[in-house]
Amino acid sequence: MSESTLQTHIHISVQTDDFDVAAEYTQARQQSANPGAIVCFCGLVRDVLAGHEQTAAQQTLTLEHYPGMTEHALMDIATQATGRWPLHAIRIIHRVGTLSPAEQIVLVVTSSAHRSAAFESAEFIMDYLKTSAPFWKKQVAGAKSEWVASRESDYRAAARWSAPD
Amino acid sequence: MSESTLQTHIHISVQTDDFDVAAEYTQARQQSANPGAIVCFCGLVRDVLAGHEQTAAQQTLTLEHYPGMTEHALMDIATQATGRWPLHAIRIIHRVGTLSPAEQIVLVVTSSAHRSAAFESAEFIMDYLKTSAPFWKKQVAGAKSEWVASRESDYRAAARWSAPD
Amino acid sequence: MLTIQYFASIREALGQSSEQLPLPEGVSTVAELTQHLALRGQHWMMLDDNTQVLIAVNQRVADRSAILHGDEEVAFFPPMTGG
Amino acid sequence: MLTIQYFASIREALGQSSEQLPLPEGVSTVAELTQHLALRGQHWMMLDDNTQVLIAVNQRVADRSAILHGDEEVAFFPPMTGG
Repeated sequence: MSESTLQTHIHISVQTDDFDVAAEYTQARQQSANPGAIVCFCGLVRDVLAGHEQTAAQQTLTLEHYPGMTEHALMDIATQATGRWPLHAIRIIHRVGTLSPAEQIVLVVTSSAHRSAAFESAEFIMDYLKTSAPFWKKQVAGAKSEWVASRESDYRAAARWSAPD
Repeated sequence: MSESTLQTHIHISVQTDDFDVAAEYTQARQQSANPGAIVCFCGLVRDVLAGHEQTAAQQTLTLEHYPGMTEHALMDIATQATGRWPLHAIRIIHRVGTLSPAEQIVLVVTSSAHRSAAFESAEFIMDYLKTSAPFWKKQVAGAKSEWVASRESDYRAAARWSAPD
Repeated sequence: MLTIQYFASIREALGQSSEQLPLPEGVSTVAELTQHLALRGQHWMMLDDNTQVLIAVNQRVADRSAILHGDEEVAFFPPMTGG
Repeated sequence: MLTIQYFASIREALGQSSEQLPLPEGVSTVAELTQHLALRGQHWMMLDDNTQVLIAVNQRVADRSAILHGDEEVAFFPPMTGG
């Protein structure tokens, strides 16, 4: 299959349930005709209060999203990635609801003939997802709760993909 | 745990057996205190003759290495990565022997508090591994066999990590 | 009828997640809509803050200059923090 | 005694994977060793080709100027192609 006729298998899911990295990797591998490289990125809930008074057990992260828009936004990001890199498969899973420290939040899997395409597209998808998919995080520790502030570094990370090389 | 006292769990293996991405991901996750990001890179045998006369079934890839030096070289690469990024775990598995198209060849798993560190260190390890770990590939198709030539692009990829930003 | 949705910290500050609203007189852009909503006082004025409040029209991120005809879904939310 | 190892295309071209060799007279660097081996003729001359043949001394990549005392493990191989 030449890369000009490459069809990219795209899978998007927003779900409360946990996901299985192995199953997603296997799916991406099976959907890819002759892949040379597969990258999986998994984001996990960090214990931001580690070492503070609150213990990890009391701390949770709640993820809110904008149903309807979220899927469109993730599909937009995946479609942009297919325009930039020759990809066989893209899988994006993002959890919503209440999560505990060390739980899996987000998974991105990309497969390509070339390792640089697999690496770059996964990083691109994560950078764009952070700043343009409608998810919001709230940190809850005991009686206190706080919306997570957006980070300047995430905007810089996303911006570099539109800067000329 | 502050990053200045971060201990990185390093696992290196050169083996003929296939590996289990899920098991390696799980190990890296368990060895990481409070990780925020885990990246898995898997390289697979490409069917370079796809569409040509030889069918995939007749085609194999043989990987030769330099026992003794290989493990040192991989450990050197992993150690360099720990000096550049705050990493919780690094797992590098490279297969040797005879492989068929679509089989897994190499796995790199990195975990860190930060996604950019996990992405960059995995890409760094792969770029260095390609050009400085003593592995050699031979493509065998029916009666014909040919040593794979090193690629200028791999040297450029490795060189960018030593260039000033 | 406009459908207006509020998310995350905006939703909490306003104590409201959504509402239906006929297009107010004199309102034909998102900017004019937020000026109209700001008349409700206090927390509602924050919708005018371009840096703290992002906007989507029909589930796509939009500018404050986006035209409203009266049948759109308009959403207000803080900068995204997923991933 | 030097232990000399040959890998991949070098091993195949020379028809040999390793050998033991007392440090030849007048040889004190890798460059001098390859000149000595080149005297065997034909394929052996390729060991002198700096761009096609890489070198390791005691399992570390080394320059042709690396000093040999006579008890080293010296390896010759083409550019790596793993991963």
